[in-house]
Amino acid sequence: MQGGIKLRKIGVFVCWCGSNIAATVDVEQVVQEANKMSGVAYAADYQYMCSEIGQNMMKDAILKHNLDRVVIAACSPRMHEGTFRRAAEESGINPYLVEIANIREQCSWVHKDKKAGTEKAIALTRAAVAKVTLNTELIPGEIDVVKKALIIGGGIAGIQAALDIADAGYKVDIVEKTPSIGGRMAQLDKTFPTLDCSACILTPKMVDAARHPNITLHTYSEVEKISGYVGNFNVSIKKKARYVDMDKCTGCRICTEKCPSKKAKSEFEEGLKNRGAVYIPFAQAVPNVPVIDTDECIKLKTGKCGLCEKLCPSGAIDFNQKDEMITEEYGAIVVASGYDIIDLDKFGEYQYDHPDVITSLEFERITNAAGPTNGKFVRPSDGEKPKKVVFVQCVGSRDKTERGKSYCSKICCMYTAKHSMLIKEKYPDIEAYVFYIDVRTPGKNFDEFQRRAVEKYGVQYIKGMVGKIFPEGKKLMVHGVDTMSGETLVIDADMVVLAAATKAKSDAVDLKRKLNISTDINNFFTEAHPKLRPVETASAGIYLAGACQGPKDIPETVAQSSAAAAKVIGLLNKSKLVNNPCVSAVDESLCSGCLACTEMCPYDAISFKNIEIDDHGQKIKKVVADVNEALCHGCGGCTVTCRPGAIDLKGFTNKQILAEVDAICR
Amino acid sequence: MSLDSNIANKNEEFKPLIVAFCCNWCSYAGADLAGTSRLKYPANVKIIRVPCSCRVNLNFVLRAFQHGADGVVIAGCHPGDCHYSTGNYHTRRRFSLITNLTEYIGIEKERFKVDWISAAEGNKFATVMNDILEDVYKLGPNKKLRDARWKI
Amino acid sequence: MKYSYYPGCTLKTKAQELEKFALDSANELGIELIEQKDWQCCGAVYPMGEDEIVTKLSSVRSLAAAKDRNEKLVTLCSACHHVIKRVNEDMKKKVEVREKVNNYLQLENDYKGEGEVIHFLEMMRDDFGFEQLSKKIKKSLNGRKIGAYYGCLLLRPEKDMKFDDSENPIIMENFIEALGGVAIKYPYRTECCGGYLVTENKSITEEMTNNIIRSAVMNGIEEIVTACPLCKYNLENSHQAKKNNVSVVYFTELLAESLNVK
Amino acid sequence: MENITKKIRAIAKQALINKDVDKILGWKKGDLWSESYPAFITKAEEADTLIWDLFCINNLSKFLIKELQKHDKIGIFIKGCDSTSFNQLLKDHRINRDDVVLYGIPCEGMVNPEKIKKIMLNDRVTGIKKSENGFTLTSKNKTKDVSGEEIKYDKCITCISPNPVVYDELLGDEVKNKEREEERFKGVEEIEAMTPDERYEFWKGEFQRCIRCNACRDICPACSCVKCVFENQNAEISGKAKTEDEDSFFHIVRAYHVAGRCVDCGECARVCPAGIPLDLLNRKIIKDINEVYGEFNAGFDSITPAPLVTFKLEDTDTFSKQGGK
Amino acid sequence: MKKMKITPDKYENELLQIKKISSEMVNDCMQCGKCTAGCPATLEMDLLPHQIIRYLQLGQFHKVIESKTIWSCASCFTCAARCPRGVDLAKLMEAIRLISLRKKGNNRLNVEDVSQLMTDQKMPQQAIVSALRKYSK
Repeated sequence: MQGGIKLRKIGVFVCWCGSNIAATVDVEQVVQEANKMSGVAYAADYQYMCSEIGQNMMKDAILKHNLDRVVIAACSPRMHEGTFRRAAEESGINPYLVEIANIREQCSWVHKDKKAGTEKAIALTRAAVAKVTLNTELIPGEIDVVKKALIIGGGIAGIQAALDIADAGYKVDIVEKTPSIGGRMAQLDKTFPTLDCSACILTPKMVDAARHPNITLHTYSEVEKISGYVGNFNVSIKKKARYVDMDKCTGCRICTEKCPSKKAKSEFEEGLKNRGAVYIPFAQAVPNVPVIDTDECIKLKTGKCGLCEKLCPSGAIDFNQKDEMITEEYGAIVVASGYDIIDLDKFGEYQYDHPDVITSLEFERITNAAGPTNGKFVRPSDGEKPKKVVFVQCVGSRDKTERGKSYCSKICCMYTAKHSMLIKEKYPDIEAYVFYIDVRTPGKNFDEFQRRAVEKYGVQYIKGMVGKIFPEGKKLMVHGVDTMSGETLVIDADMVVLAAATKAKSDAVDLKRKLNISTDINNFFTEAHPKLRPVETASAGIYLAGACQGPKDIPETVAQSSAAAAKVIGLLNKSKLVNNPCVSAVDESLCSGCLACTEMCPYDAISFKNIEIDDHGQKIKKVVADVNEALCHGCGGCTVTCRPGAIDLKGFTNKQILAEVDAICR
Repeated sequence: MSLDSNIANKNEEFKPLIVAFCCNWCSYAGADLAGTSRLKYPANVKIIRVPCSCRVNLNFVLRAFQHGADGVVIAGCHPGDCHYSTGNYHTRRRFSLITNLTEYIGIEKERFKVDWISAAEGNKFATVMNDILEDVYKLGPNKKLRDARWKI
Repeated sequence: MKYSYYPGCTLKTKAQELEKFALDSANELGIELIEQKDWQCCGAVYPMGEDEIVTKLSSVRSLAAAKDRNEKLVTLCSACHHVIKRVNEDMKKKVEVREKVNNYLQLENDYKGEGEVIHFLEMMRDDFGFEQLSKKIKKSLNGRKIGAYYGCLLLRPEKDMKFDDSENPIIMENFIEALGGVAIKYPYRTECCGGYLVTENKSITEEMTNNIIRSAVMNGIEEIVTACPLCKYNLENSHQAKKNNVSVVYFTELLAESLNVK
Repeated sequence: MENITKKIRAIAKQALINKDVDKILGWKKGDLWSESYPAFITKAEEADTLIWDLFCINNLSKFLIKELQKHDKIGIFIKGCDSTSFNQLLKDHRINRDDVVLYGIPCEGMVNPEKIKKIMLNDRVTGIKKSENGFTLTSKNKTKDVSGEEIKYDKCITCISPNPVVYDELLGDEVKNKEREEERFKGVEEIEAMTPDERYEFWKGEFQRCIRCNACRDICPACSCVKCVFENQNAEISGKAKTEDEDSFFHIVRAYHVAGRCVDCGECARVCPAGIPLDLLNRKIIKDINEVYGEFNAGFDSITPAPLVTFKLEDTDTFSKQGGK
Repeated sequence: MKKMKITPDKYENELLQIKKISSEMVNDCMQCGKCTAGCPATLEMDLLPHQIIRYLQLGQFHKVIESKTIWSCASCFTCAARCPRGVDLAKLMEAIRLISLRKKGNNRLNVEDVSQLMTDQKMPQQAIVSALRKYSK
């Protein structure tokens, strides 16, 4: 089958991975068999090939037996392909002359029977040898990097990342869907575990972001379309019509006060308060410029009114504004789109439709000095101060059923402790009860914080759940259980606070499609590696920050944002990027110019060109396909549309794959 | 769940060979996950890594059957999740026709499966593999399209 | 509109009014409810044991019979509805049950859960329409304060019964309003009345029913409607009901009343 | 038909005289009354050899590829199936529309000499005439009336494009020749009805007779590669051994390579010396495309993208029970 | 209080049977107590619903089979409807009852006692049939 190929000098290195492989695979036998394979000049095994020693052993062998190709039979190439390619390169072999046989994840770990396992390991090694025999040296091409980053989402995650990148001297654009940056954190009252005021630490950052010469804010805007590739993303951004001229507006707020339409529920106040059709979401909003809500504005709906236009001293109101589409080039993208909380209408037993049953986020607003109650802690129903407040944790969290989310929302234990303490701090006479399944407080000073609620403030923690809440007159009869004492109990509460589960943004899937990155079953974006590449996505040049990747508290979010920023800076810092050399190539002598490949290519990486070829003395003009290596991502789809096999994928050629098939079928 | 045991007593001499073409980003990762979570599936399954399910050429499949495969699986990302954004949509069309064509030629559909396995679906990977083996055991060794000369 | 109709044991004896009012009203509304030939008792409680087959046969017979006439199967009694509905779900979802049952029954063609069983209320809501119903009213309940009592069997488990939101249902309330009554929601309307526990230990059911009635009374309810003979029995016997003379009637009685066929 | 023949000759003459074209592709009479061959003429005086009769079965379009390498402008007479072929070649960028002048001829279907032989066994037919409801076959000593269906090519009986879909000039009036279009997939359905093993045995039997002469490939307007993959050593699939698997391999791949491109002109099956019903493979794929991805007729135009280079997000599939996701 | 002895395999068969009859996994339960909190019939239970599962998790089958709880369960499915782990406690209760009832002479209600139940003129058939199904085999 390897007709015409001059004999290679292939080295095969089989890894024990301690007992991970060796327990199910007879490593020595694999080595023996490898030695018999055609082209193999040297074979050896070692406990940990990925270790320093292991790699050196390989390098030495390469030099000693002047090997020209290498096969590593070890863990998944997704683990250490890079490692071994580098090692090979260091000993003078083109990194693409290395192949990995995956005999751990796809062999030793999934099989029990040693005999079968060994046979399979040999087959996989044979396949890798057959493939590497046909490998050719590949030299990556180079791409320029646009020295500018895009941040999707203007919450604390986005702001932090933007500031870090901007401080490093690179241009950054923040695209924020809502009229102001600030995100969830702006809604919070105090922050754990220090109880310092959220606004006090966030607003300065918001202002910095707005003032920073390297940062451009696109608020009330959304990412429409993303094309291109690492270093050269092409993004179209839709700037929704504000109907207020950003440059003219002085933020005097006359319009927002005088607007006659007051029906709309304030998103920022979690619906606890109404806002005008023209509004600024909250006092410290950045930019401090109102927007007009098209669904609410009387002028835009009926053509009448236009009061704001008349009143505006700077003539900033402009009803003729239209949505605007801009396109920008970016070298890197950070996704920081944040999270939501689940809606509770499926949890009827908690009576969320009762005004005095609120979510923790609503609680944040109610205790907030700038909130709908001006910081007075009162019941939404009658404005009276509650005497007994019951907190229920894990409402929808750790819930495997279709009602909830199977994961732990992570922040609830801490903010519930915070809430109970805030109450006790202000009004020691209020009784606070917390129903919990487990209290989870890993993190610096976290457990101390939660214990303080119990020990210092006497918050009553009850290990158990609430079965149902029975509204009775002004009271909320909370039927629960204390699993510790094994007693059922009823609390006649005045207010109930539900720690609703966090969830991925509803448009996460949409965004994932645009960015062409992946999400997990809960629609949180997935990182490239759970431990080793926590802020990268599988798509080069796209990074993750904050709760869009999974539930996170503020410290973690900020940490991840700075990490993502560091990655971006590292990327933008490069003068050129090397691209994946495993791209498609056209054999012009075979190409018939049917150009089917150009039609299927997902990246429009294939175009055509006219060439003249010499066919037995006579010049023949013809059209052939032409691959742009910078655009080609190497999916290989074109190779299948090509009937004569004129277009082939480097690193995964038809020959190589057929060779693998043959080897496996032996 | 593992078939190892009941396969053993199903058929001693017949050791079926399943060739699985897995896309690097979802299904191959899914196979790795099956490994890291120590799920069991028979060793008869051998995986070939391709960048995308749309890289899989009809020729590869036919060659596998020619040279001794009793079953072939092509696994890619779920439609909509392709790492190359639209690659697997093409896989879906191509192999809708191809599986029908090979069936029309007489290759049982049970022997030739296409499925979507995400990087998170280690379980599904194991199940798909165990299922096709189950079916192939029922069908017995594949003699169709077999290259009589292909022996070691 | 034409349906197969499954009465159940109690409707032929202690709860005849539940049936009578239903059939008269249906007749008035031009709905044809054809009682199934030789139906058998559903067994009153759904056999939860995975290995119980025989106790599911009678339900399947009725389901299959209705399917063969390709009519929906309509029930009145909550218990019957609960049992037949869940057995039907088993026949759809559980291969083992399906095979065993069919082996027993040897119907000419196997039953695979293709049939549909709906409760009289669902029929009114989904097929006839409460909108439509309200137009047909001759004698409105004008403003009577009525509390719906659902009990367990119609609602839970939601994924099988698919009757309404099991924590916060509204079908009966809508029904009452359609008849011109004022439907009052009270938190205990989905709580259990104790059911068959009454035969084992009256004190438990007493406590359970008292909670329910108290809650209803507290919300200014004068009469309670239900779809279940056992619920009716338990509620009526509760000390609270007697004390506050709260009447408990079948929902069909209200219907008949407002259609003037009572 | 005679008048069409007259027109053909007139047109050809003029075109060559006026140097509108350098060459004309048409048909001329063969040695037998029941044979007509492709004719390539460059001189006006040759024009009178051109004919149009019941035996102009050859699909001329594919000749354009080679001819256009030698000549700048070519005139060609095309039937319905030739015209769809022409469009397919355009779509594959194998020819240039501007280099060709198309003279379209509506076609009522061609006659299959084999069928005639069968009907009038050992009684040499000397001629055929159209009669009001069919044809009249004449031999030395007798005549026989037959229906069109009895003697036309099967592929013509179920033809879906009797009239040219693209032309510069149309000779004669459009015809309705949709005798039994609905039966187009009958053969396919018969095979689908078999068990897998029966199907395999059937095709094995057919493929065994293949002598790998490549006639099917050479005639096919969808098989227009400069160098076929089976000639491409590098592809490593160019096994030519006379074995069951190699034959099947060739025919499956051939069928798939014309998937979404086959105009169903049926020439492959007609020219196969071994009489392998290749069109049953092509038509299976056409049938599946129509059923799964919506009606598509290759060659009806030259722009609609082929089903296999496009997709819809909501596409279903044929391999998973749910169909799709 | 006596110390509890944990002997996992002691009631292996019974536990297996429970699993077979109910097809529920006791280890899915994370002891949040929601079943108990919502149970309307705890009044005369000696073990609370979540404790039933807990004892099953600990293999203490005897404690469960002897408890009054299983006979105080009204099969109202409230627990099952609200369990965040999707455990159907009602089914588990049923399984335990069945194991008890299927032992010879373990009927709690015998057909002869029915007449005495019927003395209450209003008592609906439904109640009798249910009781027979629940308390006898």
